[in-house]
Amino acid sequence: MAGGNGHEHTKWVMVIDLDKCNGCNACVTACAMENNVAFTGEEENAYGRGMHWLRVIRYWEGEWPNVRVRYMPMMCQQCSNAPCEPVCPVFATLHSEAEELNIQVYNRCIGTRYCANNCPYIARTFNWFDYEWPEPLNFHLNPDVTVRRRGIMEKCTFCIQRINQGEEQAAAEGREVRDGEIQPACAQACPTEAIVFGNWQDPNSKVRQLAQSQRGFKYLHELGTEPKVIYLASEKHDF
Amino acid sequence: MYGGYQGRYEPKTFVALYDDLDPATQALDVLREMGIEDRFIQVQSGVPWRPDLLGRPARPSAVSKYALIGAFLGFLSAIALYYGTPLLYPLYVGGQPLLSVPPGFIVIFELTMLGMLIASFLGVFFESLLPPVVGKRVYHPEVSDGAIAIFFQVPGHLAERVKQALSQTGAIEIEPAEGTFL
Amino acid sequence: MHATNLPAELHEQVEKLRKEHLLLDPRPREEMNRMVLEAMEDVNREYFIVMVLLGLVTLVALFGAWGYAMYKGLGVAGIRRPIYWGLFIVSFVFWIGISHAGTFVSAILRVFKAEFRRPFTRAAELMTTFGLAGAGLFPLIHLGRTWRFYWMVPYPNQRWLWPNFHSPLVWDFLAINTYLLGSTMYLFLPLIPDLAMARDKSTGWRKILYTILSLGWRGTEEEWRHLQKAIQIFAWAIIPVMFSVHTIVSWDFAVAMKLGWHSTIFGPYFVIGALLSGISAVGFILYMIRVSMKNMRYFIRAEHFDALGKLLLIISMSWAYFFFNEFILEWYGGEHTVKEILRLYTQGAVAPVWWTMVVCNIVVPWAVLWNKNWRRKPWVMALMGVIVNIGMFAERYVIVTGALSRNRIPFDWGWYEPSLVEISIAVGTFALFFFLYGLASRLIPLIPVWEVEEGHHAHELKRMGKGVVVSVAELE
Amino acid sequence: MTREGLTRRDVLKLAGVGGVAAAVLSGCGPLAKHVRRHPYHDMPEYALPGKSVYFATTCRECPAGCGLVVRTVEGRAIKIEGNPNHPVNRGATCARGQAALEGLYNPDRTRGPKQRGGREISWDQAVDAVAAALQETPPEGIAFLLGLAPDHLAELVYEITQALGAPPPLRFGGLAMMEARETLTQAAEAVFGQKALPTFDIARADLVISFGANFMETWLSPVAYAKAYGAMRQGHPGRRGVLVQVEPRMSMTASNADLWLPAKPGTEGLVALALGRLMAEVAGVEAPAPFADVDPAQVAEQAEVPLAKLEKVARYAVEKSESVVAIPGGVVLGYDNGADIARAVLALNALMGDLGKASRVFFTPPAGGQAPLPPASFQDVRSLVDRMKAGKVQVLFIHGVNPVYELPEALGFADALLKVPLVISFSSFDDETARYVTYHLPDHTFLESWGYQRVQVGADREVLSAFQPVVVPVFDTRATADVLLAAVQKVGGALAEAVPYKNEVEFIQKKVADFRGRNDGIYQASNPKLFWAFFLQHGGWWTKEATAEPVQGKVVKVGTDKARFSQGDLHLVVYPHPLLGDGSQANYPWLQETPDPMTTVMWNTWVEINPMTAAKLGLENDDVVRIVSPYGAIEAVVYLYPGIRPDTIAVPMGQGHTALGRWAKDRGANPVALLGAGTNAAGDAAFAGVRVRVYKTGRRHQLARKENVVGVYGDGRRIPVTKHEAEAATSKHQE
Repeated sequence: MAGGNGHEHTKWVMVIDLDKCNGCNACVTACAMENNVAFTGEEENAYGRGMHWLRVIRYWEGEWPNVRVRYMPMMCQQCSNAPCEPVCPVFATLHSEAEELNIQVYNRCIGTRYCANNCPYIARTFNWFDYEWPEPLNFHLNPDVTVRRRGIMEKCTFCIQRINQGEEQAAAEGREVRDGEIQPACAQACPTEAIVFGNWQDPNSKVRQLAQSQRGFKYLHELGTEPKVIYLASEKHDF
Repeated sequence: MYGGYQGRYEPKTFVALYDDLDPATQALDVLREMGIEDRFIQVQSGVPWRPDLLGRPARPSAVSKYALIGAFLGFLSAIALYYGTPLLYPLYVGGQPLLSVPPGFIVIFELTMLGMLIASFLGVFFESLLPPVVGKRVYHPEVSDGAIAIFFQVPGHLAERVKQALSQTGAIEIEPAEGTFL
Repeated sequence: MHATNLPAELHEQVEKLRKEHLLLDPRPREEMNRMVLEAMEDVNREYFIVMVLLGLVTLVALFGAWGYAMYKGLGVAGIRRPIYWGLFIVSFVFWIGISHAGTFVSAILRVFKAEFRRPFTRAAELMTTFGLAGAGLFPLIHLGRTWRFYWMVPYPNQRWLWPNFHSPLVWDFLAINTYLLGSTMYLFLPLIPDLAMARDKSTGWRKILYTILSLGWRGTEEEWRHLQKAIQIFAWAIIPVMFSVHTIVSWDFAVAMKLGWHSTIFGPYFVIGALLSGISAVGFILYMIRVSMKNMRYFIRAEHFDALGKLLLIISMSWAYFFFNEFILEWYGGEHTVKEILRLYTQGAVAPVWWTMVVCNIVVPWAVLWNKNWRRKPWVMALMGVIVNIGMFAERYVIVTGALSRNRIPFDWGWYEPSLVEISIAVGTFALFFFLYGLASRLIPLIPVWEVEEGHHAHELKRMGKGVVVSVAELE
Repeated sequence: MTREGLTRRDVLKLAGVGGVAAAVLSGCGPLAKHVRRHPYHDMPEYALPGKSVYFATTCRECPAGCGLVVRTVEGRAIKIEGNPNHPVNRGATCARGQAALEGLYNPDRTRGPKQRGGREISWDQAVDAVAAALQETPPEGIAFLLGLAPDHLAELVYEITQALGAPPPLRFGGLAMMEARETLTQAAEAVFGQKALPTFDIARADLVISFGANFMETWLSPVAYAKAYGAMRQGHPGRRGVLVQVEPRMSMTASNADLWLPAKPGTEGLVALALGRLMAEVAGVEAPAPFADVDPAQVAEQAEVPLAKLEKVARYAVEKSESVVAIPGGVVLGYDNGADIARAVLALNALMGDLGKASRVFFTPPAGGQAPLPPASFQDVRSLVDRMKAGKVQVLFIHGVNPVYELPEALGFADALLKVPLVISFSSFDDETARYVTYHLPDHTFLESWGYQRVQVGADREVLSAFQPVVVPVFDTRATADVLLAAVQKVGGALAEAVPYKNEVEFIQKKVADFRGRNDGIYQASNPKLFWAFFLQHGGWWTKEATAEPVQGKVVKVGTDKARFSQGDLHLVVYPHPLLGDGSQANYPWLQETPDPMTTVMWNTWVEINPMTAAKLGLENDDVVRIVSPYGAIEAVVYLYPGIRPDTIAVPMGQGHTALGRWAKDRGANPVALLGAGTNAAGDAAFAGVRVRVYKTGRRHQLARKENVVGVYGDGRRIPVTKHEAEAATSKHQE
């Protein structure tokens, strides 16, 4: 509970309002800039080897002229029952007890890519090569985020470095983490405020309130993965 | 048994070669008739002959015991690995319990089998005392060509008599042999 | 033991039977020894050239390409999002399948005392060992960071961090390990008497080698008794291990939350598939041995191909049964993504591979193997070995890469094409397999002479009425 | 808060004082006028190793003027975040803003002052050259071509040109061309009586009818509009604003619309009039003049949109909406009747007022009462080119714009450049224009710069948004303002007296000094130093309260000329790439790598063709086609785009660079080459009046897409991907 003794577990949850999301992809760039996600160039991307941790899925619906588009930002859903975790032979991806997140330990990863096959959200990317940031482009690399080398998996972390910093800051000031204080890069950048991030255990948090919505759903919830990303379905007014 | 005797009573080792099972069993009968106990006789052959076909005492092989012990050790190591190591560094994955039963069967099965197989394999060599580390053992290379070699130990003074009796049974060759039986 | 006291008028029948059956056509042990050793020591120019070529191909295509992939990163392979497993895993499953040949021939046929197995148990067991050697490489090759492969091994370390025993890959690791060690020991045990034979019959470096390898085997009653006991234990124990290995390999796929993989029938389906490819590969190898090595026409005869052909037909039918089960139940379920996967298999881009599988694994075997005359032709069986293995390779290709290219999110579908590096490594493993096999064929007696002789002793021709029949004594 | 109040106020309340805001306050480091690079053993007090320092500044990747907070660690800029208190973007950023660090640290930046031929020169020589140019050239022979940002430089240059007696600087660029700002300004003057860019408060509108305005991509102030869009959709419990978009090609903005009406190009104005008439009919009011002149049925037929849909929209507007906003913009203003269309659409807003709907149009009050130097129209640029061609321009200074790339070849800017004896570029990159220059004197990127931007649109109050350097300059670059001021001092005399600033910072401090006296700002300062510190710390100055008030327009006359198009088979829509904008950021690898929202294509130029048209032409995805207009030809890769009229194709602007850097060069095609140099009545480019022919080349090029072609066009369409959304409506998830 908020204002409690501070020993409660935090449970970080993201709410994405698909009715607000306009598909602009600012989150994609923000994520890449925060998390040192490598760019791979045209040929590699044409081959399906983009490193995007976050992608905005776009579907065309209908036929001319009643064409519609739907967007759905899709990233690691930080499943409570994550299918990627048990299949890793070396515990490179596992559940962190502190943050209740699905974490990827780059140093431990040996690159079996089993987790990626088992992820129903196709949220994981693999470092096919060593990617470069030609100097001085590497100056903007975030010192809080490991730069990954070839042969390992990576994925959205809910910007765990920000969560940790925010929690440390709050602890140092002897207070609870305030709602909205910790934001992953995507939520922070989102121009339409479609992405909201917060602590589920805080009953007054914005995510908790938004999740009450009738529009709320979890993607592929029937698989029992218990994702920590809650989508709010988009509405359409039919003319 | 022969410890007190000197010189001509000293035991001597011979080998008699046969090319077929029947004369060989006959020869074994002869040896027994002449008072040579089974433990002073060793048969070597290029194919395995069942003891009852040879007329030799049948003893069960201890390899099965090795197998059982090995299986048990494999089982224990599986338990240790599957139910022990997660406790050393508890890491939770996929919402699964730290210690669960069904996947344990897989680990237990594999390691039990592995223990059993390795132990049986090693059992063969421990039980047969192979490879020979010290001493020379009796052997005749004709065994590789399908001969049945009967090695026997007789007190020196009886050697000639036994050789004579065996030559009646159709031995291809009877000659002195060197080395221990083991 | 051979026929005695048969009247002269049956001579023709007897001759016919002798010509047909190895075990009714005894030759002195000495001569068989000589024949086997002669085949083994026959290192001629052709052999040398072939081996050098195979060695070079292994070195360049397999290890060279592997080194390149390690140096550059796995991007040199054709895999891409979302098809994270490609030809490496396909080859892995394929070679695991091949490795089922030896155990099946040597263990199951031994347990059931199928006498025709005798001359080629070793040839098949060698396939197991070398098949596993090839298969074992792929989990390493396919790692993004091969140099960290040992993190999958449960070994004590200062952080007390052990492998994740929940992971099918660790089960895999354990199962393959058990199977590789088990089948290698199982290869070695019956080999000891033959190594002793070689020790007694050879000179020079071979003598030294076999002296070491035969571990002082003499053929005493004790030794035989322990050896036979151990072989018996192995023959029984390795069968469940064999089933477990391919079952667990199938679980790599079946436990995944991946449509097209998540199938309860995958265990037995994969085991049968492995037997199908393994048994058919035995036919191919026996043909190769028969035509390329001296004196082997005596040991490996039409009867063996005939027997293998029958086995193959049965297994092909079983495979078809499982295949049909797997397909129709998924199709009937009507889940959208699964239907897309099946559409991809049967009509989509994967269709050529899928139909190759159907033709090679069902149509061709059924069309050919019912015919005894064809079954008895070694080259036909060799060809069947190639065809069925193409079919089985195609099956694994379809399952691994086809299923991965369709998922629940159509936005992220994909398509896989193997890259040159992957193909090179896959081809390189074939070279490795044949290289190792070629090497082994000249280093260890390929025919278990003592087992053949035992078979000779066990078989007898008996007059019954107007004819001659075979009677088999139980010697084991 | 009153119903009439402006939405951003509640957004501010929601945003609260977040963590970033706290960080801003700690970012009071550079009180010194110039940042210095410190060795690690002698770090300034604020730069603790391992500790982040945040600096507030303003984004200059487009002229909107969004406030940024840049996280720096040990003297390196690490991450760009939105300034949560900034009235324009309220903490949000677009992809272009996010990627700005890749401009700062771009390895292909111009690393120092250069002469033609690439020979390096010293800054002293550079200043001498500029001084000589200012001194020795007759004033009417001096021309400045500036971009839309930054405003402080434009104002400084304006003072210099005034002192010299030279023509005032022209502000223009590719984005300005696509936005047709002059058209909109003139129409606003006619309808609302204010000669400025109107802001449409969509956040609290119940119905937004956008005529071509791609307001969530690049148009005027995209982040502010996106923020408002989010609020419009779900910002007010129980009320969900509805968006209708009228344009031939479904832009990203249109893709979010509840209804997309692909009207025939050039008829959008008629559609607006028809809608007005229908609304009046529904409301039972007699439609005023321009609306009464059209027959909706006839318009529907002409525009090829279903009349029933128009009627439904009209009914929704009248019966279900308390406020309706109609926005003209984007491609719709690019026809040669664009000025009429703008008037028609704005008149629709005025009509709404007559129908009793609340107005949602306001004008951002200019900061300090001083409007920024307005952008030039295309017409103005054309006359500059004519003067250059005629040899009347002896010295041309270019800053913040890359005309050789951004302007249509038909305009002949490159040829005209050759006629100018002395061209000085201040570009940070070796861009296309830099090849033609005599001197290339690279400016800092904005993250190394001082300055300010007067927010012109998108904010509900006066905003003077501040730039400050967040890191020391990476290369041997110098602020253009400093170069000009140094030259001015070198020239001395009357000029130096008229422009008496020692350097850029002093100029800015003088300019912002007046705001210290204001007591409606977010902070008060007792002395100039403190004010300057607050100014930088907050990322600018703005008023505490929103001061913009909704304005009521009046229905004006609207011409009904038909749009004229060039010869060709297919209409061509050229639009700024939602990520690369006008192409000035094409060398930022992550902007190239970020998938285009609509097509998910990265790293190349595609041409959007309706699948039906493609089938007719025998084209498939990934075919390379040659697009030929009367003015030029390009080659681009086919993308089968369901959301475009079959008689129209569209190509994004932004690629096709022949310079600029390793990631931009020789990539894709620049569709500006296809455009003519014609203008509409307001003097803006008639860039949408082009028709083209498309030829198959027989070659193929695989586009880098994030999507899977089979999945989204082929088999995947059979999978009901939205079934979970449907389910969600009935079964509520439980935690």
